[in-house]
Amino acid sequence: MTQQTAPPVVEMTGISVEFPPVKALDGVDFHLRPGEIHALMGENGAGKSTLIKALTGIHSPTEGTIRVDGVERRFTGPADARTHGVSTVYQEVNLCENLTVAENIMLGAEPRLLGGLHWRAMRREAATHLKRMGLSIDPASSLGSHSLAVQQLVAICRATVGDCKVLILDEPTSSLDSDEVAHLFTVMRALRDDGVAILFVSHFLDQVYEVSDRMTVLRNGRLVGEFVTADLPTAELVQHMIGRSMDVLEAAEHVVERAGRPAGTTPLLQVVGLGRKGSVQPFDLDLYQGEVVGLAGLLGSGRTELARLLTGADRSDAGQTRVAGKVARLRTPRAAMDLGIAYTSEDRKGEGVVDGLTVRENIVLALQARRGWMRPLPRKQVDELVASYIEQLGIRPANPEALLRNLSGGNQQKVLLARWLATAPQLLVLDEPTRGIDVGAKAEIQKLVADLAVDGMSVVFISAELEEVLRISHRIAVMRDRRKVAEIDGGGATMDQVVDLIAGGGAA
Amino acid sequence: MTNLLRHHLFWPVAALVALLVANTVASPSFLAITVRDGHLFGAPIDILRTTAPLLLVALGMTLVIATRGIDLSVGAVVAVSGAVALSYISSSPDPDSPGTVLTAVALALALCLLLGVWNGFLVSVLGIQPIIATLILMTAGRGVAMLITGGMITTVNSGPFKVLGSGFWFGLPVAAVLAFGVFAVVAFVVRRTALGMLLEATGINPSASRLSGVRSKTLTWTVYAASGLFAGLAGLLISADTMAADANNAGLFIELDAILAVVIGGTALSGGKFNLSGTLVGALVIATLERTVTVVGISPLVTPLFMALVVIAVTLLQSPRMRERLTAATRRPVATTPPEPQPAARPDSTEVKAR
Amino acid sequence: MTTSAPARASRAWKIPTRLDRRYLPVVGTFVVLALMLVVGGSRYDNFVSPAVVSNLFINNAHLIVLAVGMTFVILTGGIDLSVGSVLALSTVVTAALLQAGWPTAVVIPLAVGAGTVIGLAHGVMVHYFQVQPFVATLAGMFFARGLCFVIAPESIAIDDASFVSLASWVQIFGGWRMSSGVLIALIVVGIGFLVLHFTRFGRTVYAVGGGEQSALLMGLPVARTKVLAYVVSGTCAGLGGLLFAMYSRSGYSLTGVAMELDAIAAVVIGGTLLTGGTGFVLGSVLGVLVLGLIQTIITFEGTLSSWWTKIVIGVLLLIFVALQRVLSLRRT
Amino acid sequence: GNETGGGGEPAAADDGVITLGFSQVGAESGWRAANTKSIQDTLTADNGFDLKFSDAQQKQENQIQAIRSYITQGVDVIAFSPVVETGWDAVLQEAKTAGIPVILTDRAVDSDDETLYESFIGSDFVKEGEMAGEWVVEQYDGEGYKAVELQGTTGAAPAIDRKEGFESAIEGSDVEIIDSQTGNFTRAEGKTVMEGFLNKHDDIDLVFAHNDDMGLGAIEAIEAAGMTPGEDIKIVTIDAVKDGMQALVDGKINYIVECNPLLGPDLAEVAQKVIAGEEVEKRIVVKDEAFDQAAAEEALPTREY
Ligand SMILES: Nc1ncnc2c1ncn2[C@@H]1O[C@H](COP(=O)(O)OP(=O)(O)OP(=O)(O)O)[C@@H](O)[C@H]1O
Ligand SMILES: Nc1ncnc2c1ncn2[C@@H]1O[C@H](COP(=O)(O)OP(=O)(O)OP(=O)(O)O)[C@@H](O)[C@H]1O
Ligand SMILES: [Mg+2]
Ligand SMILES: [Mg+2]
Repeated sequence: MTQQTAPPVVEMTGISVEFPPVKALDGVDFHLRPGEIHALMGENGAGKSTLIKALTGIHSPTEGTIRVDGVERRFTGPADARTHGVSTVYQEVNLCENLTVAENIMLGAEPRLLGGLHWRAMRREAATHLKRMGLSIDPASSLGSHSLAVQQLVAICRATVGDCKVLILDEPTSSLDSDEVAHLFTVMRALRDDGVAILFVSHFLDQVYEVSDRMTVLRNGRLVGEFVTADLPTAELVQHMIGRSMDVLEAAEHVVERAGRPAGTTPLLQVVGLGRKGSVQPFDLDLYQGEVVGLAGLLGSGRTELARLLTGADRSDAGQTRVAGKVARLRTPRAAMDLGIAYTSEDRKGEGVVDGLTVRENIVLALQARRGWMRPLPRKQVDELVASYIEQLGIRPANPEALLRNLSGGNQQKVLLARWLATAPQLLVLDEPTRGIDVGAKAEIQKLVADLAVDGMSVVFISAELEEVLRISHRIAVMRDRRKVAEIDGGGATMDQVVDLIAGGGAA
Repeated sequence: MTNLLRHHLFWPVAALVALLVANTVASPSFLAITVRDGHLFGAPIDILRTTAPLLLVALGMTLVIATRGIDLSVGAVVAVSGAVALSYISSSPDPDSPGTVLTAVALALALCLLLGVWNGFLVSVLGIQPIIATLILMTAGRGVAMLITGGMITTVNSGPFKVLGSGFWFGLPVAAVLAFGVFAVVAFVVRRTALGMLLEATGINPSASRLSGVRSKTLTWTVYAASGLFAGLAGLLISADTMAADANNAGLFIELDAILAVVIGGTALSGGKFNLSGTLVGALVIATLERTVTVVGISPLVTPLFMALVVIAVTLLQSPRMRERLTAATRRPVATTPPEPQPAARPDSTEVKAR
Repeated sequence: MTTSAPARASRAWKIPTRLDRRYLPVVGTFVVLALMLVVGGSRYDNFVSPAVVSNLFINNAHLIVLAVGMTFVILTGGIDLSVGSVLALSTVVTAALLQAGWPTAVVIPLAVGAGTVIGLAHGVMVHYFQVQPFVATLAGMFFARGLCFVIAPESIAIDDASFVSLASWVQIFGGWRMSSGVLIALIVVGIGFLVLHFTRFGRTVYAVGGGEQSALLMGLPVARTKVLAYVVSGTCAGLGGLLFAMYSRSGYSLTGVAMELDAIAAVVIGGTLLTGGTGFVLGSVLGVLVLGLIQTIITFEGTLSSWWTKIVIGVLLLIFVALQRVLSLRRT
Repeated sequence: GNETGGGGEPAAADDGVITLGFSQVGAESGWRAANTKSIQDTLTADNGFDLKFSDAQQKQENQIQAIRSYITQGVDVIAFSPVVETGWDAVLQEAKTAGIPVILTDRAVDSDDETLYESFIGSDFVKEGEMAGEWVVEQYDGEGYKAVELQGTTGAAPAIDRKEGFESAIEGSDVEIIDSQTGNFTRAEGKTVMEGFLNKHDDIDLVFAHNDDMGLGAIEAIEAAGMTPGEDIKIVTIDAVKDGMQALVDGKINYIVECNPLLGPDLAEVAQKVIAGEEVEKRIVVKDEAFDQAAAEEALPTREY
């Protein structure tokens, strides 16, 4: 399928991008041919997003040339790139929540009537685009009312509107579940067959192998090489990415002690009939100390909502919560925190990072908030804490004073995780904690979660990646249609069993 | 050179220096400070004294702005404060007793704190947009001040109160000592405790802060209360300056001056990172600018035009775009070393299993 | 797994689309406005009469135009503090040029154009130099006011025949009166509405307010839109000045002091968020009417001293904002 | 009576009570407050008036609106102190059409059509400036006095007129204005501007302030600079509010030209005459006195404002 002979539609040579003092890209070459799906691989902070931004004119390279269709170009920005057929979906969802879905998709290529916008036609066209992506949401609804995953799909819809020669997808699948991913891949293949060149970034190696024809690997801002996917074994790819051999790669399979939960003791958290109108149907849930409970479900099945009720991020309007046997009212995140319950939101940009603060400040934020403003953490302690997390999670740049907004997406996620780990909670609710995190770090985080559980922390783990949930959980609660439909033991569960439950075939 | 140019206070300080130079050119003895009766005298001392109320108001404003808010009511609070204090003193049988004055001051400050709390309530509890929430008090507050004074200018003769306006401590004007002292204490508290960081977090991303357990509402409430209190103190200084409470004109447009001071000092109105030293310089720039208009002898007809040009010049020079230009012009070539060392130990594990 | 799509679909469509949440603040404003009319009508004779309502529009035509322009700027997440001064400048330019004998047909575009130019300068400062809108337009405010003084510190009467005849055009139908100013203002509102809702520029204004970075990454023309928003506001301020000159038949350098606050208040009362991205022109018009109505109530009350006037305005504003807040909060 | 029906014809004062709608500029100064008080205290029910009062907050549009509203309410007489001199033709024409007589107080309107209003009661700002200037010339001509001027709010009619009057009066003498800056009619700004003057010049002999408040501010500045106001630097102001008179008595101010805010009685008289159909003078200049120290001592005890 790959047209080896076709001249590249995008040809980048010797690209360097600097954010003094960091050199994010150093003399990188990159070629993208029409009719191929090209994966761009690398660890968090390797420079993938930067390369994309250099291409589309958001960052201007200090060196190097960019040719599109054989013509040397420096785009002035995404708008300019788009008019030359280069459409991009950036790493964070970059859409306008205040506009409708239809507008988000069609704005810039909107159908017109008498010189003005033709709203009806716009909605109609948007609906067809949505359908192609397998989404059946109301185009007239406002984007903000949809979950992040839906927004991500809408962003992809937007990129495919109009005629694009080059489609760039920076981690489009990070919050999609397998269903949506499959759909997306169908769309991508169809586009490829129409001759569109697709650049694809993902940290899911299986996805990369499934869909890409060729890959370029970056490490530390430098080019490692370009490979044909079929010819590159996974192990070698990982070695290229992280720069060392994988001898020590242990199967992450058994990171979790699968010993059954300590029976008989009172649950750390006991929830009875907790629910909220319009969000989650009342559910029961018990959480024991040292236990990892996974939440499985489809996109929009209500996992996030459930997590938010557990942690006081949203107020419940029914039911009761007991923490360590005592009735607790989790009306605010703060109240939950005081009881040792922590929550990392899936919405990294909106509810996670405080992007104008430094890495150090972001890490100590929750801890400091709990201590109150009058008792500042001693500087020395802060520095030690921060340094240890930077090392433990491999946050890069390893500079505590870097502004968070200048970190790569994956590294931001790590900082968030560090923020919550620093508070040493009794119960940690992780909503998509591995979103956008590279393979190495992901395994590290899984291991960390397992270790924490061994040390007695309870964890609620939500991930779009079912396999991850299966691997890590002692117990899995399955959600469907905003209802908790089943609870199964993680040890014995198989993939098929869970998938069955999720889709509604199993016992409800 | 580059570092100096890039420093966030470079342009505000440069503006201040330029203004002082302009003044000295127009009036060579401008910078001269003389000692009389053990007190310092001279234009720079005058400027310190006139900066005092503005500095206090700008201090509160900086904190409010850090949380993404704005406080338009400070001018009205200034008026209320003066009106309350002077009305109390003038109606008391013994305006010259320190007790009377202390009571008056306490009364005024308590009321202003209350007004600040009111603003905070509207913003943080009712969730009204700050500009409108404080607009309410901006309008009504001045009415209250006028109600207290009956629309007339209340004048008092009270020795202890006059100290606030024209007394000296340590050779320096009391107003300046007070304002700079309060400023220093607040700056110290904000930066030495975690308050500053929590305020910034609230201003940058309120929902993330909430989820991190920051008591954003309480913080927001606190800064408005503080702003009210500082404005109240400023009101006392202003009324003590002329020993008169002018409900109509005291603190008129001081909110704009304060916001301008904050912005000149490099704090963004969009909230988040704030910069108290910048605010200090900003307040000095504005007070000096006002003095410059007189000393250089700019006709009142062109004064606003002159002010506009200075503000435009300072803000343009300070703008990110200009900074880039300037630093680009002076930048040394960047070292081509790799960004940072590899993290020491990196567990080489991955999940490569197919689904 | 194919079951999931239809299942999801049914859920998505089930959510009742009674009243879009976005309209709630505007509806809230409208309800409170109606409430105020009813209360006023029961309290004062003659309050709810065609004459009073017509006057509400006639007296506030200029403010309506300002509010329309301000809506554009605030929707992009900016603010324009200069409108009061630019309005004054426009009245002064109009009056001074007419006094100098220039023909009306030349003076009008010049007066409006002065606003446009200042708006353009704001746009350039805000976008290209990344000066904060508050400061850029504050400087613009001083600048325009300064220019007024330079042109003419004292007030200038307008007695140019053609201008006066234009200004005094009034249409009367059964107690209702419509002046040329109101007509122009309504046309501006109409244009503002159409532009915001039926042009790409208009939608981009919303997009920029929703997230400038996002809009940029979506490939929308952010620069042009932002600059243009200030140009629109400046032009509206110029036009507002023209209307004010028609209304007062004079030009005066101290006109419109703090009028920007009225305009901002009107826009915000009308349900537009200062952070940008949400709001409607029609809401802003309602906001102006609310402010005008407060003023009318003050006049009808007839016994308020100067200070009680201020206090009552504040209290009415408070009641208003709180009510509107309560009404638009009852959503989920 | 308190007729509110229909607008149109003014309800004649058949019950003997005159309904008078008064639109005040605002409450920007103590002078204005005294002016308002005088009107409110005079036009009482006891005196046969039903006063409708509104404060325009220094906005012409509010004032026009108030006048329109008075027309709709059908008051007997409209009186107002215009915010600005120009721009009243349209609304005054409306009042005229409705048959409601209009009386101006304090400030004039600039209109070619004098029939739009019945009478204008108020001081002559130019004259005030002249009186101040004449006194200065009379006292200090020949001594080469250097004067500084504290102007009122830029663009405001009293500021423009008083400046003009003062300048014309000192023309030909050797009194020289070496600097002039606005103090916005307030004490605080009067003080800061005076401080600036004192930094800049060391040969100031005289301060001419457009109102007492700025003069009082200047006194503070002069005292703070270690000089004696009234002696080292002479001070001449306009207004004659109580605080100013006190300073004059204390010798800190040398001369004050009165600007009388007590327009209530005059207004009441004119309104009654107009309703009764009597002829009134188009221009009633309120008698402004001028005070030196001796006169002030005499007047101070009975000073109302
Ligand atoms: N605006 C910026 N200012 C400063 N440094 C930046 C900026 N943007 C990126 N960097 C730095 O450039 C490097 C490359 O970042 P980039 O976002 O390209 O990584 P990435 O490969 O996309 O990683 P991820 O997988 O986490 O998304 C990082 O070290 C990052 O800190
Ligand atoms: N395909 C869809 N059609 C309609 N609405 C959807 C769809 N997917 C998600 N939603 C919306 O998403 C929200 C629920 O998502 P939520 O985040 O709670 O679920 P989740 O199980 O956590 O899924 P996610 O994997 O996105 O985190 C609801 O507002 C729902 O209306
Ligand atoms: Mg990236
Ligand atoms: Mg979720």
